Amino acid sequence: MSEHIVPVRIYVTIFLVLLVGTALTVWAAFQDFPGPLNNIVAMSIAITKATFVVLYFMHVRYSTRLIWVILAAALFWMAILFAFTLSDYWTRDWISIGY
Amino acid sequence: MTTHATTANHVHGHPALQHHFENMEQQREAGTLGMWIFLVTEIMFFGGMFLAYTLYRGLYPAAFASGSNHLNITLGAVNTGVLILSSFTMAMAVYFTQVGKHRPQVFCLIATLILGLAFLGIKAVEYYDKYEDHLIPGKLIPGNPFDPEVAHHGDTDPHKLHLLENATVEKVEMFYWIYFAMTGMHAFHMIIGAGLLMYLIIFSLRRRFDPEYHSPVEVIGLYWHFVDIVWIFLFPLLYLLGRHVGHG
Amino acid sequence: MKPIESFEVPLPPKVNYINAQYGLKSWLLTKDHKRIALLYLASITFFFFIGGIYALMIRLELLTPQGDFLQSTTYNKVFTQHGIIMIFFFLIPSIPATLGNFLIPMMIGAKDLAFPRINLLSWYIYLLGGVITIYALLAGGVDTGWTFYTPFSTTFSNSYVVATGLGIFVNGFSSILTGLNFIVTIHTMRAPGMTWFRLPLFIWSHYATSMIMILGTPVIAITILLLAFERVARVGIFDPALGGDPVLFQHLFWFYSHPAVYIMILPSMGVISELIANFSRKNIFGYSFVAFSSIAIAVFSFLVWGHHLFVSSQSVYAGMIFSLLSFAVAIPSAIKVFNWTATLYKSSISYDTPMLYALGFIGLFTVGGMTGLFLASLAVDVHLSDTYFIVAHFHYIMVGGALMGYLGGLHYWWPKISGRMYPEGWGRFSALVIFVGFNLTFLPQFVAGYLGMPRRYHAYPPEFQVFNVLSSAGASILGFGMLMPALYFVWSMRYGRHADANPWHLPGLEWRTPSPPPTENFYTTPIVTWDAYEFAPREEIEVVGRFRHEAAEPT
Amino acid sequence: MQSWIPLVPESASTFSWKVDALYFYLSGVTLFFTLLISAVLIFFVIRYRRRTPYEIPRPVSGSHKLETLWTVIPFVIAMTMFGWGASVYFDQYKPPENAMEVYVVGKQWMWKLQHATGQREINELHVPVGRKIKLIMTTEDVIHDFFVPAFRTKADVIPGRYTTLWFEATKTGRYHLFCAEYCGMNHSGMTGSVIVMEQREFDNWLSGNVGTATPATAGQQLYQTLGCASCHGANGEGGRGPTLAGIYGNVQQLQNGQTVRVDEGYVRESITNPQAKLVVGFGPIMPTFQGQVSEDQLVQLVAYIKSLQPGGETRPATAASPSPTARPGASPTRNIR
Repeated sequence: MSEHIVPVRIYVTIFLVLLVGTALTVWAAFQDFPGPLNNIVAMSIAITKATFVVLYFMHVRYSTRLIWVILAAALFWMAILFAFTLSDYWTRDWISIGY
Repeated sequence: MTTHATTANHVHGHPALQHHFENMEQQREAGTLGMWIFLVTEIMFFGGMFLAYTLYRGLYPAAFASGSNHLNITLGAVNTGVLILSSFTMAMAVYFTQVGKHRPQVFCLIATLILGLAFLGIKAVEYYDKYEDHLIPGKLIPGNPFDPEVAHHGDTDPHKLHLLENATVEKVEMFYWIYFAMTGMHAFHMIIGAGLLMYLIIFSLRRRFDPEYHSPVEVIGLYWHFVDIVWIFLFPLLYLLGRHVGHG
Repeated sequence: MKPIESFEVPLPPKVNYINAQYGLKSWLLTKDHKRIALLYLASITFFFFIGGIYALMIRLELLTPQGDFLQSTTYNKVFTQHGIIMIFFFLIPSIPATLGNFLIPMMIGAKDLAFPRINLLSWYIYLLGGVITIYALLAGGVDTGWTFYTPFSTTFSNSYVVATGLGIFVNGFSSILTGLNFIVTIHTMRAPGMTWFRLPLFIWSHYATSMIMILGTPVIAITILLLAFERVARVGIFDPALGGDPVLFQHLFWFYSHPAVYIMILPSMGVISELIANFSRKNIFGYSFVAFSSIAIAVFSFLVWGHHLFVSSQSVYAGMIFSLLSFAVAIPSAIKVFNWTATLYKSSISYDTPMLYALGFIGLFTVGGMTGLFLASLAVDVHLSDTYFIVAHFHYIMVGGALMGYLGGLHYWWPKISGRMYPEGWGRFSALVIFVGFNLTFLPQFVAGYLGMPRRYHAYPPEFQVFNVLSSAGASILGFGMLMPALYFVWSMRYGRHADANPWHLPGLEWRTPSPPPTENFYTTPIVTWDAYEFAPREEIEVVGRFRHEAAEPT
Repeated sequence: MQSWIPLVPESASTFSWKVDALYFYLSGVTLFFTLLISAVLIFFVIRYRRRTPYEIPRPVSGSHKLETLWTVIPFVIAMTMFGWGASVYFDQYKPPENAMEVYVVGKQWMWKLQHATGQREINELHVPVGRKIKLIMTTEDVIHDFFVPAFRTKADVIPGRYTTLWFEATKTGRYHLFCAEYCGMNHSGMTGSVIVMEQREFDNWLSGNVGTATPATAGQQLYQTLGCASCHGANGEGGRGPTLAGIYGNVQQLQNGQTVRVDEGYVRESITNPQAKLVVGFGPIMPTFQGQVSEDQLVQLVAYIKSLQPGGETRPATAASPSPTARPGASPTRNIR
């Protein structure tokens, strides 16, 4: 399997997308969206930007399945770390064992 | 994925081929895979800090917003732009190596290095501002403990800490500790990245990389992009969330 | 059927990896995975005996209920340092960095690990971490327990917490680099024909171990780093006085440290799979189940850390989830034990030393694993946590499991590593002594634990003395048993009988090259046409007999 | 009852037999499988020993049927263990209503305990048999752990917050109290006794030991000294903070839209970190008392606020010690001992 050479056009596009994303997220930060929407918008933009970097700058789009698996594993383990730790904090108040 | 040439004869003995690999393809594959696995460890490393951030932001939202609002959003945004641009030049450096264009390759590497250093410079300015405002948490800097001046209602002095409702100075200190831990660790990775770029530039000037052998450029590129991604998350988490509360 | 001797391979070579180069420099700058394995072997043995001395001091102190042999501060340092040295500097690198380092490339038919320089670097990093830790111990020691619970470690301890933490932090990178190297090697360096399901189970278990090293170690690294900053700079993520939560530290600590138990036991399980199959000359029963159970253990091991926090004011509901998942992790372990046992059915079992260790392992690991269920069970764990039951349980896993596997593997591959045979009679005798001594040491502790004797106690109520005396008696037998292999291995390097390439008459790739192997392991890249543990010879196996003289043709 | 070498500690609480039963079940399963595996191993090792140096046994392929069998059976057994363990655990950790409360403050390396009726004890806890006892615990320094093997229960004591532990003793006697979480130099000296007495003896003991004010009374004095009443007046005077009379046990609406149940932990947090959860309608004006009041004093303030009835009356101290026969506070000068 020989490597895929990503055309310059794509790199430039991604670069511009990232800049626009940055501007967008700064703008969105000053808007008062209802509820937790501010956080959701900011995180969605960050995840989108990161996805573009990973897929194109880091060539994952053109990589073997193994790289996808490795990346998925890393995210999965991050999710474990977060979900299980936070599950403790979320449910501590459900039954008053103190605190 | 791992079907290699079956013979031990190296048909094309590239000078950069190490003795224990069968061919350049296997060597390149190993290098890339190795870097990806290293990046997994990096994700988990930062993961611990992101977890602490998430937890305490959930517990002390007002204090975190107060601390966040004190950060310099302009410098933060400019730095984000600088880092994205450096990521772009890094990607282009890989591209030019792949197609064998030597001069643009060197140029892109140098540009990446300069942008990386610019990022660190701006970061240093920000750190210095925090130092002036006595916002370095704990006794991280001996003799200059965390002791910001709290602004009273109506006071707009940007050097004073503007506490939102429900925020305490103590919890703002927690925000700044997490801020310094995360950005500090990120900056540390940038410094390592800058060192790696210098190595690339030197070897690139000696024309060590060509379309057949450019694993180092590619692999260090991956690392550089990863550091960029970390910042893509740090910027909104540290600088932006809670901004709307302060401005209403 | 032909006798296995027919695939007897090459004569002892004149040039092998040991005598290829001479001089200290040729060892300290080597990139040969086999030499690095020996460097590791020497260093972990050193740390093992330091940890062992601490263990003997603990057992001496606990002979009597009063704290009369050591002062309490000294005792606290002794058990802390016993834990830190044994866990971070012996058990975690033990099998992977020595046997794994030596054998993974040979078993998959590669010339070396994918990154030989990183391999050497990882040894130097290990050494640096070790030196920093030893410095901390000599400078005054550390008394936080190996668990470093906050806020004791951040605020209240007066010992060398930061230096020790730094040592462990540095050492962690050695572990990460080893794991990284193994994963890349197993993915990219397999010889032609060596498909995933032809891999020896030793490789599978090391792959699973490496996964844990990669995913877990960074978390302990950042945790220790934050802890050190907290102590030095008085900032507080974990300090309740500064708004932090000490239980967060426990979460982050056990996110790594529970899977770390599997870093210790999984490679040992790999060794045992090799021993059971090879010394009974039978292919392992349910190969794919044993292989995937390793991966399952690696994954599940990350889902259960909360069972260390059942009494730590963790949410009752989180406790239940963690308990449920902890029971789940028992299943793959049970699968392994049953498959090993089934492998022996209608086999041809030899009584060589490695097999004695393997049989001992199965028994002890069964006890260790089953007593783990007591601790996964919420209500019983409430009573048992922080008692000697815990101490007994994890020693059954770590000594009865990990160490038994390590010693068994060391005996098994010793001819390949050194080119000499160890004395078989002494080997069997020491295996027996270790087995008896071990059980005498730790069985009484289960009882003492359920009776309520808390761990990390320097003095204890007199009714527990009978168990502690038994335990200390066992420990002295165990210590004596451990000395024997150390002595006869060294002895055999000079005086042992020369081993031929395949002293046990086995089909694995590592036995199809001379003992000790040449620097690049094989004279030509082998082409694998057989499954792991394929004893009954198919015609392909005979190809191997010729491979020293001529390159095998691609199929 | 005790054999030469005891296998279980004394049983002295309502949990003891439950935990022991589960323990025996687990031990039985463990013994069964260990003996089974050992017996099979020994049998195979003898029966299939190598008889000639070059013999090669016939290879076998695995069996999915067997694999399924020995996956499912352990799984089922494990789930019974889980279910049983979880249900007992839930009992152990769910604090009961109407329990007699004792405040526990751990510090390196001693246990300080105080009864709701004011008696203080160090490293000893006297409790009546057959009554639910709830410990409200915290520590001044590091993490400790309150462990009574005879009761088969323990819980960590965490700085900066309250944890609770409850039990009901079933047998009189003197039982070990251990600190089970390593806490530094004299960890093994942080031990004591729990003394379970008949109710009448306990009442005698109580009456013989009154010397200090009840935590609630002490808390009341502290409340005055610290000037809390200027904002949190007993009947709403002051008005800058919520009225505290009758607040304990209620659910309060918070400014951020959430609600909170006023328990010991919340009262404590509101003293040490007043801005954390503000009741709706009140500004963030209360200063923190972190560092100004000790853990002991915090306990007293909490006890006082718990004792406040709507209308500003202090609940009588007997309310916290609900036994009809108890006569706490009676004859404070008489010492029967």
